[in-house]
Amino acid sequence: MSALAGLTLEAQQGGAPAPARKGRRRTAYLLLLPGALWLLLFFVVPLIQLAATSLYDPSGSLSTGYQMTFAFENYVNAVTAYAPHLLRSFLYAGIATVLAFLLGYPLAYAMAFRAGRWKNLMLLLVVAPFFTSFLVRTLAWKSILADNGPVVGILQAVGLLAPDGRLLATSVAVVTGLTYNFLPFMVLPIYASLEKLDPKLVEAAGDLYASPATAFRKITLPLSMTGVVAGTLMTFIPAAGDYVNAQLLGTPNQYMIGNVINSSFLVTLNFPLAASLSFVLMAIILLLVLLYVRRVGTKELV
Amino acid sequence: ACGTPARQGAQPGAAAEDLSDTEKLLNFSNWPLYIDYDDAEEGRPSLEAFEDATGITVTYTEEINDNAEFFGKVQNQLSNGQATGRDVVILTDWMAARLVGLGWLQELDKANLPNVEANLLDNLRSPSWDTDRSYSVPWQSGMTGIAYNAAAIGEIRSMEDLLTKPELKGRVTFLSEMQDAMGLILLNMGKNPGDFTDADFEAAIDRLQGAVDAGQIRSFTGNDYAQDLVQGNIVAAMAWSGDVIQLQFENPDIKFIAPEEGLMLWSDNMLVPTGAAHKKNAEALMNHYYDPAIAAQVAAWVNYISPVAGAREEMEKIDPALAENPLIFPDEDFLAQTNLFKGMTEEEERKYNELFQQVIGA
Amino acid sequence: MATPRTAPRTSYRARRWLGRNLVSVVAALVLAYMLLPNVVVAMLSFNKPASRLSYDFNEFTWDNWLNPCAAGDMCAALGTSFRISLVVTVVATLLGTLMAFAMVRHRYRGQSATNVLIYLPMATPEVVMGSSLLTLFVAAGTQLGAVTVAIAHIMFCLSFVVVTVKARLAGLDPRLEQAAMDLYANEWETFRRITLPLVAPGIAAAAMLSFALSFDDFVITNFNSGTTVTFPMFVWGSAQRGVPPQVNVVGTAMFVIAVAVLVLSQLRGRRAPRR
Amino acid sequence: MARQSRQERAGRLEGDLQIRDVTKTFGAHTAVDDLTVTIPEGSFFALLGPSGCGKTTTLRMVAGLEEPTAGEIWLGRQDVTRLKPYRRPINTVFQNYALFPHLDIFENVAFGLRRRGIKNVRAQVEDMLGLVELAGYGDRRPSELSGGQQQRVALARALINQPKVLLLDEPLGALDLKLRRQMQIELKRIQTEVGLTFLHVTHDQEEAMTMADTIAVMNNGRIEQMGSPAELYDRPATTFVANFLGQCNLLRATAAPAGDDVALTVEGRRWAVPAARSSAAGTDVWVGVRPEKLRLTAAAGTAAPAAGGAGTTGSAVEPGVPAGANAVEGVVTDTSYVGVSTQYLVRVPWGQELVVFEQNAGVEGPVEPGTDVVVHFDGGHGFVLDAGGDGVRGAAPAEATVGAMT
Amino acid sequence: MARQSRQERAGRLEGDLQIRDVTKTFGAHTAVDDLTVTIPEGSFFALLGPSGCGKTTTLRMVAGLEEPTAGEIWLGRQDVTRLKPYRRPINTVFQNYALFPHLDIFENVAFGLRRRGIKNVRAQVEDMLGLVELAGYGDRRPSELSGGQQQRVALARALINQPKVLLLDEPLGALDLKLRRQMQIELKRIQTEVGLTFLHVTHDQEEAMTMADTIAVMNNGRIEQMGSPAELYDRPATTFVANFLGQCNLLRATAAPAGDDVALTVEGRRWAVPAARSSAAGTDVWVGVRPEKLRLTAAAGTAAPAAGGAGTTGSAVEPGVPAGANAVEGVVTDTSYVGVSTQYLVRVPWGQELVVFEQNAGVEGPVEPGTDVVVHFDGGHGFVLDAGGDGVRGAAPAEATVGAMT
Ligand SMILES: Nc1ncnc2c1ncn2[C@@H]1O[C@H](COP(=O)(O)OP(=O)(O)OP(=O)(O)O)[C@@H](O)[C@H]1O
Ligand SMILES: Nc1ncnc2c1ncn2[C@@H]1O[C@H](COP(=O)(O)OP(=O)(O)OP(=O)(O)O)[C@@H](O)[C@H]1O
Ligand SMILES: NCCCCNCCCN
Ligand SMILES: [Mg+2]
Ligand SMILES: [Mg+2]
Repeated sequence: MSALAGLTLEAQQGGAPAPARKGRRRTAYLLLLPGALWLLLFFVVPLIQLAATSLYDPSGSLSTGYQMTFAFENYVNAVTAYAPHLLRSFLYAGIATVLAFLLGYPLAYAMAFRAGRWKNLMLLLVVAPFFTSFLVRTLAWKSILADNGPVVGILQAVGLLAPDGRLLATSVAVVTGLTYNFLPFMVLPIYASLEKLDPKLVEAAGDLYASPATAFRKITLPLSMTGVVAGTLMTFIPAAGDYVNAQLLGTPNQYMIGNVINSSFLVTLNFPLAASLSFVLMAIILLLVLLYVRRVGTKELV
Repeated sequence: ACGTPARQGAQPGAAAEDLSDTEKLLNFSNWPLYIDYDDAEEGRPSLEAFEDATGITVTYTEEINDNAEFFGKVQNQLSNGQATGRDVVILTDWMAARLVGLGWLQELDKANLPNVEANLLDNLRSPSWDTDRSYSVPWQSGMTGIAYNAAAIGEIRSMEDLLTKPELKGRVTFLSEMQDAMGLILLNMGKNPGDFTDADFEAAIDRLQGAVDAGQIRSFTGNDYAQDLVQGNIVAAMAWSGDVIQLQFENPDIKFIAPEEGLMLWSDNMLVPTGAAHKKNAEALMNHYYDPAIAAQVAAWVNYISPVAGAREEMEKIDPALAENPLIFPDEDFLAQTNLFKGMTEEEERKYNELFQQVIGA
Repeated sequence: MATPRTAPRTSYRARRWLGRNLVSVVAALVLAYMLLPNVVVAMLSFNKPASRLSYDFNEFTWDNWLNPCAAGDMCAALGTSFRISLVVTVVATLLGTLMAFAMVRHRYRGQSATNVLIYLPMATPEVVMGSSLLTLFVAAGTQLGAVTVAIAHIMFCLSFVVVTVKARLAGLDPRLEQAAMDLYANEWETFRRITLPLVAPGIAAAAMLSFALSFDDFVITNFNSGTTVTFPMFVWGSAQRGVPPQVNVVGTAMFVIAVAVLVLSQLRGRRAPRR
Repeated sequence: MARQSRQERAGRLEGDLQIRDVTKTFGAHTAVDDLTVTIPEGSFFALLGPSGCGKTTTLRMVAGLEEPTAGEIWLGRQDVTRLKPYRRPINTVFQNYALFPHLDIFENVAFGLRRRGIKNVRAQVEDMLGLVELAGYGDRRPSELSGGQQQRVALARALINQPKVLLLDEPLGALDLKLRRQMQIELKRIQTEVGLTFLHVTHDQEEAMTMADTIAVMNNGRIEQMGSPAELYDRPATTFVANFLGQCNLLRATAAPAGDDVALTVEGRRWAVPAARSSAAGTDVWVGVRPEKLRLTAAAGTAAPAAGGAGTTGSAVEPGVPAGANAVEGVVTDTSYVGVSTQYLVRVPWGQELVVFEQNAGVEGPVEPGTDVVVHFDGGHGFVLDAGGDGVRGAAPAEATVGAMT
Repeated sequence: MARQSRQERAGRLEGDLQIRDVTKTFGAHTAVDDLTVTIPEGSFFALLGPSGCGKTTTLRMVAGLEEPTAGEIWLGRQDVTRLKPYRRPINTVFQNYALFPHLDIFENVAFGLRRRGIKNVRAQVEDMLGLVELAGYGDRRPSELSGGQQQRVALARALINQPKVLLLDEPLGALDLKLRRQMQIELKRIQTEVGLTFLHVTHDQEEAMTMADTIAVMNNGRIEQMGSPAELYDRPATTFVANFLGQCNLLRATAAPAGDDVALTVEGRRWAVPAARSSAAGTDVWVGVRPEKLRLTAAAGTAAPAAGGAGTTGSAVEPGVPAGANAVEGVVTDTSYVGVSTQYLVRVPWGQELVVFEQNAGVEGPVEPGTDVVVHFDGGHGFVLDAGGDGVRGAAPAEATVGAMT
């Protein structure tokens, strides 16, 4: 199960590969072949196809077909028409990521250093909800946050919410849902990196006149940074592309770019628009990730 | 990849091999709240009657929530000439027209539809997109208006209320179907949904955008507004007539009104998509539902306008009060205040949909 | 004199206790947040709803647990999901494990390209993956259905498997394998008796993860399922017309089963040393 | 009032580290058991003992990383028992160093200064790196240094804070033998140079003996004996100390007072040890003698020459055995050459094997196994302990038979 | 033809392990450099050398885990150079043991037998566990054993296969001093009992000396010297060996032949060493002498008595210095007591410090630092090496000055 905790992080460990023997290289390719082929065929090729689609004539339709016209203006049109959705996606994803970090770090920390024999149980409880369909859980949020549900009632009673205020169908609900949905992906890598941290280092910092807060800031946090980076990426990326939370817990004013891509593909059948928005989304994500990773200085990851 | 070819079916009406004679099966996709349903028995009496009479087993799926959404779901198979797994689907006129145009429907054998031939109301016999009803048989007609929860909000009378009333802010849903939503807004702006200009439409879009931006509208829904209305998450909704009358059984405070500005009228059709392997069984089903007694039975539950002549007479036997309900059996005067959305060219349809889409953001 | 002194002392003690246990308290709250929906789902699984459209707790009943398949096609969808997830788990675990072995144990040209190939899918939003695959299937004229869903799931599970197994493998001391060779085990025996058992927990974790990801996937499935209805698709569809309470039975049962399986494997692992 | 008297007591001991009646229990287990010890300012104090005896726990309490269950810890006039670690003028060199892997060497060393808000640290850090002979290594990461170098960084990182007390928890445990000996010299040099109090934990007795002014041998959470290395080695107070500190031959004997001596009967042989070197009260005793204090002489009637540099002149029963020496005859069962010296095992008539070291100072060849010899030693080198109760303690478990270890 | 002659050569050496002209390069780095050595059947052969000198690489080639870049490895009459590891009658005890964590002790030990298809393993495994004193531990997991016990399992796991050659790669490196000494005895006992060829890698010179019949000192992929422990210690062939194996005082001198002796001039002092103990051809030489071979005598005019057990009778220039001894005056700068012996540093007039060991055999107190003394030794204990070229090698880096290490 700790292997599961390491699931999102690890990779950078590498470990010195055994020296190549004759013929081993061929074995390597044989081992790689099926998986790599699968990814090439069903991930890379589709992306290329999608790239092509993004340049189709925007006036194409089912009955007329879609012509490749290298319509780069699709990108311009998509961005201008859906800039608010793009912005909102990254805003919500950003807030959700920060919240998930603020919530996830203490949980991961407690699991790594405070849980003692409860450690495995806690890990279990973080992982187990994966098995209850996230749609079911998100629908549960819908009823938890419902206008005449318990949370709203309590908040109204204590005056934190206006008598006619509500949670469902607000940004708060959407961000709550996003945070909730991706929290495990934040907790697990941070936990994995904290697990590896030698508590002696924190003691050493205390011994060298660092107060607990300073020791955390100077030692614990920097040393768990690989986990934090992995966790934030594992939260931010899917959150930025998500549409289910906005759709179930929000209103059109909360819709994110994922909603647009989804409905362009599946409802309005505007494939060029959907494709170009997909690429804009990916490009921005990659850009942000690169900036972030460079800023935080964890080169190993990307 | 140099583009994707047009998806028009090679020969309109191309039929799959009909397995009806050997497989007594039928896959029937419908909207929620669109067939008689006995809560106590947890069964659908009219459908059971059909199964008993024909020995055909019906797989009934309430999977259609919105025309466009459903189309999006099946268009891949249809455009590739593949079976969708559905033998009968129920879609609204304009969507049925699109399918006819694409050649994705199977031509019906009139010989198998004596009841339809006999009982189909005259005014429905020859729509512009399927002039001799070769591909479609009406299921029900209905109206788009306003539903609200009278216990939660004072009286609602108009689209104006829906668009602007502060008490409704964030507690009202609109329909995600462009014809429904824009039709009512055009009416609200004094335009005729059956005949308007691009400028009219754009003005209406702006009005809608304003309401969205103000946070007035909670969401754009398909048939799923019903749930939110019953659960109390919303207090008013753009809604379809029959649904609301059914919801009243759950909650008597829920009311359907014709907005002061007018109602939209539409009808839904039974269609057999290409690739469906049980056309003859489908035709048997269509014929079954054109038995006036069955039609009345359905109408008594769903409260939509039945396209079957003689249903009203049968209804008298079931529930005389319903036979007088103008939402189920509208008279000429009532129909006069209803409106049809105009038939659009493909070009117009794309343009209006795109504008609408940008407002609803999905 | 004693009274005014004890009062601040208690509050000091309380503050001190809180200061020491703040992290644990916060962690407990966060855990509660993470489990709250599951609690609601579990409660609703015992609900007899007032009507088809209602989702509020109305009346306690065992019915949903006794008749889990009474809810339309839910059980069929569940079966479809299980079948797909099992296939996905087997194929993705197999292919991913092979890749992980190649990447950790071998040197070859194009290592960084392989790495990108592994990480990029994890950095791609699901809508993009789902839609691009759909574009491909449409262009290729592939019939959408369980097969295309499985293809898609295997694709995105692969990366997770590779990363998980790689971690385990990288932590494996190569000397153990050398020791086995030294002790007369040939390559195959070394793999079977040493490498595989030692990497097995990683592979098991990867398989479990694949199953969970596949079973739970909605977005990518929604794009590529055609008329096939998986459990999440069923939930999504039924969400539009009233979720049958049996859905909550399934959600709760899956949670309980997962916990039970994990607890059992833990206990077994702990007992294993004694032969 | 109680407070007053405590401060008075403390007043007498400027800068000394005092551990007073300290007990530490973990659950049911008592790791440190009512320990009281004063470590004089400026001394090099070694804490020696088997694994698990409570050394680390003691150090951690001094550092403030663990709170005593009972008792107090004073530093000079200050009770530091409940002071947070970061408020104590005490620093620690951790086993395995605990260097911060994400900071370079410079920042590792500067860490403590920065925490205390000291601004211009460069010069001080450079000086300190010079002291530990790592000038120029400032911008490396810990992982880029060898074990010995890391060790010195850990030392520098602690020393730079000029603590009153430096705690060293097996700082050399992870180094290999050669490097370890070298670091010992280094450490001792630095201690002499900076003159602060070192409290050094080790389980390597040779290390403790070469480096410390005072050694305390701990066992089961208590101190068995404390004193200078020579005192402990020459006059161990218990069999545990005798065996733990170096090797030792222990023989069962009956004792009787005889003037300035204690007369001993060892399997019928009459031996004597000065009464001053006996701590036994009863008649049942252990006679102890270190292997290097034993001499080998060829047995009468054997042609083999006396081995070792112990060529003595004097009359004796056996030729070559000095008069008055405690002697026993035996046969050499094993001879092993270790360069500096040769180690012999000699089986005496009652089956026990004695260990004898002979420094390889002469050119004579080693005594071959099988040679009959007389083993003898000057009574002034022996010591006598009570044999009441617990038998022989402190020998390594697998050889917990009475007697010799190689 | 070449094959024929090779087989002939092999025929002469039944069961010996021969490494012939073996070279191993990793990229540009030569780890093992044209190594040739024959390890006689049944011997205990130790490979000694600093870290990175190629010991492990050599072992791995013998085990078949690495393929030589050039050269051959023969086992008796068989060329095993390209044989897979699992086809060689050779087993390895790995550093850190490499026990299979998922198998219990029994299965770990039985592993090799099972792989060779042997059916009834129980009795054999039980026997072997008995031999390493682990009877009854069969159903534990490796993680449930202590370091020393794990070590013995690793040994049992290899031994049970009755290999022709057992390779041991620093098998004791991870153990603490006490346990290590104990395991050394154990290992030696087992080797004597089972009588097979042990090829033992270590960087602990004391370990190599106590255990091995033959020691090869490796440096930079080559063997510097090979011989019995006594030979290597007494007559090192290079300064590297002199310094690597134990401690050594090396003094610069000019040499001239003088009959059976070599006449040496050390900073003006006239010394002599038997010609047989010189390997120097030129006049520029090193004179080497081990610390335990040096004697301290109080300088003329000083009251301090001679220290150590070196009480000699004989006329000399200085009182107490034997005639003909090589002597130099100096002053004691450091005295350290290590129990068994006392180590002195003596600074001689030209500044070099000599190390002197005196076994603490007598009751005389140690010579205090500051005392003027004469250091002297018998010429027969010295040795002379060529000083051409490379200076002093083999001393630990931080002390690479000529002379003493403590
Ligand atoms: N946090 C703890 N919880 C429970 N028991 C502990 C704890 N710390 C130490 N102990 C126990 O206290 C005893 C003393 O431990 P300590 O670490 O002080 O030994 P040590 O003398 O340093 O041994 P070593 O030489 O192996 O480092 C041991 O039995 C140990 O198991
Ligand atoms: N697989 C390898 N690739 C590259 N260089 C290697 C490899 N294995 C060993 N070397 C290099 O070869 C040299 C000899 O290594 P080897 O492991 O034989 O040393 P060693 O004598 O066993 O040292 P130690 O005492 O530290 O174990 C070293 O410089 C090492 O860095
Ligand atoms: N509950 C049945 C609703 C049927 C709605 N049909 C679509 C109407 C589109 N204007
Ligand atoms: Mg310790
Ligand atoms: Mg090595």
